[in-house]
Amino acid sequence: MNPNVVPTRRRPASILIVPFCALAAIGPSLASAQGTAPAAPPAISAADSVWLAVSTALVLLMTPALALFYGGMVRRKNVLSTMMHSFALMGTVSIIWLLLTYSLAFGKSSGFIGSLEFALGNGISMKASYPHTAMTVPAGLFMLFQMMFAIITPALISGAIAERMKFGGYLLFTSLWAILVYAPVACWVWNPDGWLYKKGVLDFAGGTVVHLASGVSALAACIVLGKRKALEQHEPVLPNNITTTLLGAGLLWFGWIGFNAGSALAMNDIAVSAFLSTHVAAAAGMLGWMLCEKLRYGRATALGGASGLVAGLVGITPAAGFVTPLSGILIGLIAGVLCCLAIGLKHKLKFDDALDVVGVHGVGGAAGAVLTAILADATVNSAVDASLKSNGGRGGLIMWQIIGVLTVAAFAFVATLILMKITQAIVGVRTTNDEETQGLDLTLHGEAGYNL
Amino acid sequence: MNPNVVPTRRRPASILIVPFCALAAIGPSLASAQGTAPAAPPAISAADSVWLAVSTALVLLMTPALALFYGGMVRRKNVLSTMMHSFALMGTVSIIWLLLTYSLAFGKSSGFIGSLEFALGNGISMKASYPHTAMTVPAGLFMLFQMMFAIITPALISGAIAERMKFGGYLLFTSLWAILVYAPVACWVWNPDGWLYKKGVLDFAGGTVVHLASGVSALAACIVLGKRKALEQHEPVLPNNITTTLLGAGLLWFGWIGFNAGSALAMNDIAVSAFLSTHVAAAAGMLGWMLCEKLRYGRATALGGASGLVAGLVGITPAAGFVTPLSGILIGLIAGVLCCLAIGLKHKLKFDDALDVVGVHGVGGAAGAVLTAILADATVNSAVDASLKSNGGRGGLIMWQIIGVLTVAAFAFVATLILMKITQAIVGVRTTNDEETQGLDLTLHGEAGYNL
Amino acid sequence: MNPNVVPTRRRPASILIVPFCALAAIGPSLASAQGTAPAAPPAISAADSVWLAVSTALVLLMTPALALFYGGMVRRKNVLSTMMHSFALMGTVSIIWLLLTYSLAFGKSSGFIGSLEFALGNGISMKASYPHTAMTVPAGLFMLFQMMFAIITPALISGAIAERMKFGGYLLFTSLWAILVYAPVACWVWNPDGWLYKKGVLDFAGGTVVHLASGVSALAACIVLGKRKALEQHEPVLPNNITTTLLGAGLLWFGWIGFNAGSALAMNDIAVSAFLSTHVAAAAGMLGWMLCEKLRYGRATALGGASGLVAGLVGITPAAGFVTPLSGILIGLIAGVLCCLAIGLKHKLKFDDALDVVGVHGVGGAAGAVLTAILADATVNSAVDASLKSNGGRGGLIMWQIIGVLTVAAFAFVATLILMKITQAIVGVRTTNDEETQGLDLTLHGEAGYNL
Amino acid sequence: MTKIEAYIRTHLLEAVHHALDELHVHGMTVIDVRGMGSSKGVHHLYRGSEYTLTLTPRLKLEIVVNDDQVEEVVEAIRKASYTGEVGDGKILTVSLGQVVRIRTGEKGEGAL
Amino acid sequence: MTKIEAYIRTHLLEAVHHALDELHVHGMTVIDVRGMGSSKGVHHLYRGSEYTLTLTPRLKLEIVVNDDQVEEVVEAIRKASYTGEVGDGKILTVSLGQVVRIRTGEKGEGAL
Amino acid sequence: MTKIEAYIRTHLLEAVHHALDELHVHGMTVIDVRGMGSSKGVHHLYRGSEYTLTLTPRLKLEIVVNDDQVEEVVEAIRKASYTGEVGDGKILTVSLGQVVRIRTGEKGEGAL
Ligand SMILES: Nc1ncnc2c1ncn2[C@@H]1O[C@H](COP(=O)(O)OP(=O)(O)O)[C@@H](O)[C@H]1O
Ligand SMILES: Nc1ncnc2c1ncn2[C@@H]1O[C@H](COP(=O)(O)OP(=O)(O)O)[C@@H](O)[C@H]1O
Ligand SMILES: Nc1ncnc2c1ncn2[C@@H]1O[C@H](COP(=O)(O)OP(=O)(O)O)[C@@H](O)[C@H]1O
Repeated sequence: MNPNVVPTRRRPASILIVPFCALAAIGPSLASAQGTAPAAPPAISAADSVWLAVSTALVLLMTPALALFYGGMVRRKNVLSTMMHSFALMGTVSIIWLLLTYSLAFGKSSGFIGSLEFALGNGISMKASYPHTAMTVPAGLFMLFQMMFAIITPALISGAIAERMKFGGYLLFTSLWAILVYAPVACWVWNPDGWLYKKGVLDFAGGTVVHLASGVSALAACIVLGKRKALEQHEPVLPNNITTTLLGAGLLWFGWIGFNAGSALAMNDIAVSAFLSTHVAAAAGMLGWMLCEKLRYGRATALGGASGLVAGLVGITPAAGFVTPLSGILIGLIAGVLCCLAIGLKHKLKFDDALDVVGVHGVGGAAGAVLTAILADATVNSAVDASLKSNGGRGGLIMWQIIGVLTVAAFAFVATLILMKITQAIVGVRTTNDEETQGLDLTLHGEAGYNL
Repeated sequence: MNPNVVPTRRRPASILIVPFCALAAIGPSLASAQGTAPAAPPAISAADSVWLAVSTALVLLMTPALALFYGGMVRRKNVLSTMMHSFALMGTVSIIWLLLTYSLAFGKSSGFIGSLEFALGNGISMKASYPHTAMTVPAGLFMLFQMMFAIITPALISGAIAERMKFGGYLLFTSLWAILVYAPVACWVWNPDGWLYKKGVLDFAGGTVVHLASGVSALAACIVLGKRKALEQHEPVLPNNITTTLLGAGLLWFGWIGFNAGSALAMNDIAVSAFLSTHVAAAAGMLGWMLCEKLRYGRATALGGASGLVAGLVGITPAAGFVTPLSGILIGLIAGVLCCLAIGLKHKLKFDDALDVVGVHGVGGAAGAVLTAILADATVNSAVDASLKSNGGRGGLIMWQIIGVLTVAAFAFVATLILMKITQAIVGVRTTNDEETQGLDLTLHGEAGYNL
Repeated sequence: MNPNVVPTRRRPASILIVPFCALAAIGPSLASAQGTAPAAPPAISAADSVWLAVSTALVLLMTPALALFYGGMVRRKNVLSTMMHSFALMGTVSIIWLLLTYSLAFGKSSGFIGSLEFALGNGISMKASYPHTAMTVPAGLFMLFQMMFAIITPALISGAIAERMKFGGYLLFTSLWAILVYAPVACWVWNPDGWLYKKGVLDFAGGTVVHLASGVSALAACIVLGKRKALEQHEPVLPNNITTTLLGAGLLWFGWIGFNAGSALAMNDIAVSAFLSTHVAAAAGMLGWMLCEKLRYGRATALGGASGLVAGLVGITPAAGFVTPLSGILIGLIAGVLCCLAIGLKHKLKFDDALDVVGVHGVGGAAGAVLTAILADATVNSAVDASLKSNGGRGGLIMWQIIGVLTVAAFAFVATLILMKITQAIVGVRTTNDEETQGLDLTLHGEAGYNL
Repeated sequence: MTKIEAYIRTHLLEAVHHALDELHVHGMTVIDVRGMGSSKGVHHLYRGSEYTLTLTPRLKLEIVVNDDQVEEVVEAIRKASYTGEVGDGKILTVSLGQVVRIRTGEKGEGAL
Repeated sequence: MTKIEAYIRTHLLEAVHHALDELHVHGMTVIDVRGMGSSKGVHHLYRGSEYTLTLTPRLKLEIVVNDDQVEEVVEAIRKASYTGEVGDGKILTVSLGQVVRIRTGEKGEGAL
Repeated sequence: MTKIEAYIRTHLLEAVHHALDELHVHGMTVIDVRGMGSSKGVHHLYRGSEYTLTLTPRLKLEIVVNDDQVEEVVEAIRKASYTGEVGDGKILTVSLGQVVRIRTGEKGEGAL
């Protein structure tokens, strides 16, 4: 199958739709010329590069934002250890990505894992674009943008294992996960040679790669880790500082603009559509969750609002550049309500998903992926058209999207179980009862979050 | 009167001044051609679009920033309810704007209210520019940018009614306000068909539409709501966390760059001027307020510094793209000192404007609007020249600017009184004494902000 | 020596490398034409201007971020006074820079201090570029970008004098320092007429001008000021809120992208290289510091991680646009470990550098400057090539870089001693014992940071 | 000398303070506490997990007075901290051995 | 009437609470305190400066009971707050003068 | 057994701690309190609203000692927490019924 007609989240930015700047600069003639001759890579666009650089910075900010979002929800004695779970990965995964996993994800590939062509940062140009798909931005910038996704994805898992995991074990596990789970999944879905990518599976900004993968892995991780003592003893577990969580949620919303609209990899109509649908989905997600709380518990909470906007953002992530604004509202609303209900599962099924990663990112990510297949609109993004064709219509697309969800979920779940067991064997994963009661901040890090 | 010579805050970005990118790309010839033939809309500029997208993200961040700014100033028992007042509007107003109020504000208009041409998001192109004025950015992006203004404006009011308003009543009131007050005022001042706009009233980024309207409405709202019990009983009302307020102020300053410089709707000399005058006005506002405190109370406070920089930003908002840097310093200084004195009014006039929305946004907005007419400089922005001409000189401009201020103030005040009364009748506006003493966080939302 | 071949951190952005947008727009022909005829200033690029405007906003945010980073580390009774030290300079230095010091730093110069050509903001164009070097951005924007550096540099010093300096004395000292230390040093290193600049000294984004100068000045300042009573009485000095410090660190990382990648003054391969090396250096710095702690104290701390990422960013600042990603990792790692060890000096040498400005910015800045000379790579930035040539090879470059470090350090140290003494004589520098024990927030500002 | 201890509602501190002023009692120490008793406690809701915290915020007042003042002070506190709703709290008296004023070393009555 | 005061480990509050319930003792006031005693204290590490804080977080419980209940309540608290590790804390009893219930003005036993 | 209670200035804790060490008194409980007395209170200024908070931060110390130690301990605390400025605080003694060490069940003197 000719890669040039493979539907992608990337091509629209570069070929099917001609960047404005090129338009303004070179005029329709050459523009259409590009449209017809994708062989010749399009020129690097400074404007598109600026947009991607800004988006990269925005996604970079999301990991500290996640640290705040999670940090506010745990008990005060674990606030720093929880925040460290996010910050530390900005250290480890950044290095791992540059040296190895970028190549495993985006290097020339058989479809399952990338080659080592870019290992140690080799052959990543700061001037020319990524060689395997047509883009209007330098490869080095594309690699940086993708790096930020690679950082936050394992960090999302940390919410599930909060308040009871050894720091060393956490670092080892997340490093293994970044290499053996994230890189392959990113390759399948986003590498132009990826097998799911070739099936025309649609994932605009990471509903499957980021949210579903982390959400399912979170389930596996907290099953291996077991419940916190406090839960067994039915002690109340109160969030230490919800204002911190609200701040985190606000910064996540801000950063998510880069996450989704930046995934157009150019400043064009796709980017604008993604921005708009992302924003209204977050809005609808917040309202959906608060409504759900109001009906179930008689009151809407601030924590619920913050959780709902994140749920909406999770839901829209795979769909952002493929759907109309009204579909964005619908997706956000569904995600908000669904996740509000889904977080109840852990009580029924008795697993200790401390900060509801499974309920929000697992369920929200899966729902978003399926809704993308249902609502993706060719008038918004011609890639949808190509994807529908190559899958023989809507039914086929939905089916393949579901297959994508199931494969990624199954792989992430099993792989995480194994990696957690390996970590357990090597350095251990669970803190002692004493550490847990005294709090991880003082016992693992020798610090108190607050000395007020 | 020929709209093509109407002075506007928008045209400079698109016609009178040719975007750099176009310049660099197409050269002076076509550029001046554009200048003479506005009939043909200028090409979309990727660079201008990137700038507006970034600015939109920055203004988006201002509402969470406001939540922090306000949240730190209330008593700890109301911190979440206060923050919710800002966050919740990111949910409600975003949806309302897309479905209805964008069209009411920017749809084809008789001058007082826009048509429904864009209702439900219809006819908002992600590729082509806004049809009724020449712009170099896609209409969808312009709509998103304006959405952020529509969100934060009613959120500003929440500072006045803090610590004693029912959440349901707040949501109903702000929704009505967004439709029946914000949309019309935005139409008058910013819609190319708006009656004040046609009079050449200058409001670069919202001194009248955003700050004056919200500040005056805040007065009406807190009059209807009445005083907090704590004030009647002369209990001390201490801000729970000024570090949170400082963080909010810092993020507001950051976001305000997008608010003002982004209002050039392009990256050009107007945008740079707006950025510069905005920044120095914030600086001067901070110094002005702190100086005022030092002289009156013998000490400058951190809360005063934070309040002063916001006052400076409020003052410069209508003037940003029209004045020289030195005028920016002057406006900021005046706004800082003036607002520092104005917040005393509430004690004299005995209304309970909890977080000084009237003193800062009402007074600062009005002062800024008038100072804009006095200091607007044609060498900075040729739109000023046109505006002076169409008003028969400086005197006329000042007069019309004052008329603009008075009309908007009168309308916002009366309309808010009515909407608050309606809300009172339907769902009620004031919490019970018990809720007020226990705190709204626990009684309305079932949460405590801090469990430290 | 012909300025056109002088290696600069600026030229690559504008001449040696042709901005993408120009490329895309005007094609190679004119591009190379520019390369050969620098006499004709390159056209302003909208895309480059957007990148610089965004970078300016990012650097603007770094000062509030610093307020949080420092604020969290002091005792609760001094949190506001510490945060004010950063915020207040956003007021004073912004005005001073526009009116005076920009001209002293970047005006036509004999090599040691700039002329008054731009004083009072005169002759700073919002349309045309800075006259003395070829740039593709408006002079007004360049001035704003540089302003943010001028603000944060003295603010960095405040960490050393925290918890015991008079507010009035602080404002006077920092104002004098901004004029008499920052402006000259910036002129030497960054003004195209600067004597160090002409020697080909490499400082991409301020390792010498910002970090070394502030770090050394911090030492002089805290020597004059003396130790806090708490240290003499061996009371434990506990950070009041490390979550605030982590938030600050996260925002600093985010803002530093603008600081370093923005210093390319255009969106091109230099900017992308700078972005990448900056990011991985921060990552490596965090890991380096935590490793150092783990080995020395048996545990890695959150505060250590936050300190380490800042150390890595300090180390990479002079090198960002000159080195490969792998060198970036190396520099970050070295800076992280080195600073972790260097902060012990104050205990040995018995000076009270409250928040380790000397250990992190002084030592890290010096190390970064030297490492830049060692690792600068001509394949990354052709300016390095020119610099090596003009210095007769690597050895000469390293020697001149060390000379630069020593001169700046000596000047900053002596000048700061004098300015602190002058301040002491005029308004005094040290607070009373009573103010120190009660806390500066209540005694100097009449506020409490927290009323929880 | 006697120490009067009272557990009261947080928002009634000002009122008690005022009542004591009228008796010219100017010395008092206030402690933030959490208390339970006949009242039901407060509901918290975090992501669907509902907790009823039986311990609710209260203030503990400690007031050292001369024995002859005990009656009037106890009565004044009772009046000022009374609402009639469940949760008003208790007042206790503890008789003290000695009382010393740090600044002067005065003992007994002189220490107040 | 007697006031029982106990210094206990923070995480054992729930257990003591439970033990009191079984004795139908529903009134208690809890105070966040820091305590030192035989236990060594906790190490803090901030940028290379190590501190050993001898004062560690503890809870102080205050429970007013009728004299006949003192023994069983003290015993119940002791059992519930026992771990056997150094740092378990102490239980004290203080005999009270009078006890008044603010809501009703009842004195003595009726006040509980 | 006796419980010594002292209201002192927050920054003098270290000094008192040190003084107690010298008497080999290692058990103490510290409580953050707010107190008022002869001292004027502290001025707060928020956006032009000035408040004088009569209640200022203090520490309450509770130290259980054997009766024979009371005098020296009270004196040691007094010396260590003395500044001579208004606001130094008070020291009280309360005689206890029984004292139990939770870890061992020891009663009386053995409990310390
Ligand atoms: N037996 C007790 N011991 C210690 N404190 C008590 C006791 N009973 C009540 N309190 C304190 O008094 C407060 C109010 O008591 P509660 O019984 O709820 O009110 P009421 O006296 O109106 O029935 C409680 O929150 C607690 O702090
Ligand atoms: N003499 C004392 N006076 C007041 N409080 C004490 C005294 N001794 C112990 N405490 C309190 O009891 C807690 C535990 O006491 P500690 O002596 O450490 O345990 P243990 O009784 O098992 O030896 C301390 O943290 C402190 O709060
Ligand atoms: N009568 C009292 N009852 C309870 N606490 C008191 C009393 N008098 C003083 N205190 C406590 O002692 C502290 C200092 O007392 P104060 O009278 O201000 O100092 P001085 O004893 O030097 O006059 C107060 O802040 C308060 O905590």
